[in-house]
Amino acid sequence: MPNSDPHLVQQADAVRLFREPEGGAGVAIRATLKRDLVLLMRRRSEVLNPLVFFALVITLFPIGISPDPELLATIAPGLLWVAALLAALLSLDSLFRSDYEDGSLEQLLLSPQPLPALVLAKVAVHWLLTGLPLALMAPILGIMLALPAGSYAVLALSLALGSASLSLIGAIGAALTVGLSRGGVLLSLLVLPLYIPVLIFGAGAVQAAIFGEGVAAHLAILGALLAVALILAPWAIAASLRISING
Amino acid sequence: MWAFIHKLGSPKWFYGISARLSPWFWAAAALLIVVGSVWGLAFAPADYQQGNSFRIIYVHVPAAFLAQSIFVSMAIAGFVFMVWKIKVADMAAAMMAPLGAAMTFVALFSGAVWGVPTWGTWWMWDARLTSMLILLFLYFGVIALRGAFSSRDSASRAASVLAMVGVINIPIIKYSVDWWYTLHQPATFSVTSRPAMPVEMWVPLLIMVLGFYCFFIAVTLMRTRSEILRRESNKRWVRELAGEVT
Amino acid sequence: MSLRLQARKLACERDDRWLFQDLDLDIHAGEIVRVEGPNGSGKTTLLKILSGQLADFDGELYWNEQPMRRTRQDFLANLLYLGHAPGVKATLTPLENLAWYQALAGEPDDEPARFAALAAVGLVGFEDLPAGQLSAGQQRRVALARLELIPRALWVLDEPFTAIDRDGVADLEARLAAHARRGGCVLVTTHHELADTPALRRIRLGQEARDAEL
Amino acid sequence: MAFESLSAFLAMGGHGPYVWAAYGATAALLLGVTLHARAERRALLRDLRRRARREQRRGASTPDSHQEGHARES
Repeated sequence: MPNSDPHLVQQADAVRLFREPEGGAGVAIRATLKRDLVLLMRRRSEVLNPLVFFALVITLFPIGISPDPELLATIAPGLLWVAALLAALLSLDSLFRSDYEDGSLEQLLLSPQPLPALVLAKVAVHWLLTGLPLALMAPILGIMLALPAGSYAVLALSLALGSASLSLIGAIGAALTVGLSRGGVLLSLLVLPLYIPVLIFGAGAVQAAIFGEGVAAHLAILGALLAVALILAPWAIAASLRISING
Repeated sequence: MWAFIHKLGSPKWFYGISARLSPWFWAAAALLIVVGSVWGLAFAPADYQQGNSFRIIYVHVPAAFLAQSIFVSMAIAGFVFMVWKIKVADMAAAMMAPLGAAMTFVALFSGAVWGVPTWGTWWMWDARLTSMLILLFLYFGVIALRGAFSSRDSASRAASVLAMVGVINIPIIKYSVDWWYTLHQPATFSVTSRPAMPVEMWVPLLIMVLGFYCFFIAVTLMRTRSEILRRESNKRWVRELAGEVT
Repeated sequence: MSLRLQARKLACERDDRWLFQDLDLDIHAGEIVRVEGPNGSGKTTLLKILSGQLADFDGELYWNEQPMRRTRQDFLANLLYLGHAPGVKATLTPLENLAWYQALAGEPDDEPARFAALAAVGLVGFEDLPAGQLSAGQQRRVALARLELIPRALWVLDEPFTAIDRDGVADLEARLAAHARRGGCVLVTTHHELADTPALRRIRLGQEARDAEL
Repeated sequence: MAFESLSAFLAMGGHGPYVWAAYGATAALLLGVTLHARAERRALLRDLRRRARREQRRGASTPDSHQEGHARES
């Protein structure tokens, strides 16, 4: 054994070198949340671009169809939901991309902490700075599309709930395509079909609110979709990241 | 002439001259805006058709003017930067974009608020408001493009090109939106298009417009000075300046 | 407590070409193992396999005499891996970068330790500048500060000398030797010639690959 | 003067909320822009000073830190 003169101090060091696997998952999750929040706040355009995209897409419809408020009112719930969904999708590509490029993703994967919990933290930040702002902005765009009164709160609430599912599902696609240099379009192809159930019940909730029907059922289903996504998606994202890094 | 342009282009010289100019513009802006607002709010007569909601014109129109002028100034600054490589022009252009977006927002917001008593709704796809909204998106595009580059030089050139493209596009957008609007809704009542105004109405408006322009110049000078400090922080004179301030 | 990383009959195939076959490794505490070989001989792949990142290979890995599959958690808690990319966020300051790594490693939050680690790699005065404003070599030093900050027994370093100046290279080499002396273990690929010490062992890759092609 | 009383002035003939909302938002934005420009300038000057200090510190401490690094290892 080439290990020579063990000094007293060095022995103390050596004891500190070897570690049992230990807790600290909470610390790691909190640090990841904080780091991603700081990162996104420093690159504010990444937060603002999806919002501007949302507003811009909404603007195109009256110009392309008609500025007639009555016509716009009938298509507004679907339009708002589709545009918000596309805006959320647009921001997904960057979710793991920069971490992959600068090597922090492999460090994340090699951490002794539970990977699903860490990626859940990343997705939570994504929702907080994309899905939630989209949901809060939607009522303003609703005004512009002459969305009937009484459905604004439901619109924001359904988007807030639904976009959380969208972030979770989309992150699976983002994780699968992170290793590909031109993953953007492929990501949409993978993810959009999976978004359809959320779209159906989200836009449905707003329609129900307009017609004065109960919205509880729609929102409950959105909540159920979110619960399922919360339980399953983190593991799927973690597994997808492992596959991408291996490639 | 050339010597003058290059002197103007030197950040150090600009830093000094703008320090002397900007207090005047701040004072003029404050004075004109206060006088204009008080006049417009309290002394100008109410409109025979719209009543007192018409007073919103004294913030809506100056903001709308400024929103368009700032985009044009930004494009001119971009052109100067591209042709004569004058860095101060680019710094000023970078600082104008957020202010322009803010002014566009003010114009949109005051237009929307004005819409409630006039049309009974917060928003109409009225030709003017629609072009204003598109202008807001153009501003966002310029700001986002500038932020997207990691190299400052490419960011400056890209933003300059986009501003110039945008300024060529603005009239085209305006006319096409006008055409689109008349196609769908034969000329109804538009918020600001109106017959000739009496003197007691347009004088305060003129004062407000001038005040807003002074404000624009004052803010741009001040922020350009900050931007000079940011970009030239390695230059000797900036370091000496920082030393003096301590 | 001992440290032992073993590989039996390791083989890896990429694009219909065997990078290496029948590779047996036995790495102990106190060793510096330099993986050598020409470009494309699979040095990085071997390090990725040995650090548990790649699953696409034949053979078996053992950590402290246990199959890796069962001791992965324990293995990761003792591993410090530095890849080709430094893993340093350009928009975060060196301090913030290290804070995340500290938390990720399950270490308690310790600001003075981060300052000390950055000082040890010669980054005094750069602690709160965005890392994007640092040079490539300085960014690499931020990554190397993790060696100082996070006590781990097994270091797996892929080209750690890249972009580092001469003083930094000497520092790092001394740091590797010190780590081996303390009972740690270093697995490294580098084009930089390491000084011969009793602790240094070399593994040569690429011979098989070339023979197979001929 | 277009109004008889202060209350009439505030009411704006029933359009008070709209007029005051428009003016209020405009005033808030102008003020916000001004304050932001001022805060930005102050922050920059502060940074410049801090940087000057840091450079002094770096100039003084670089050789020390190297020695410190070696001491830690040996």
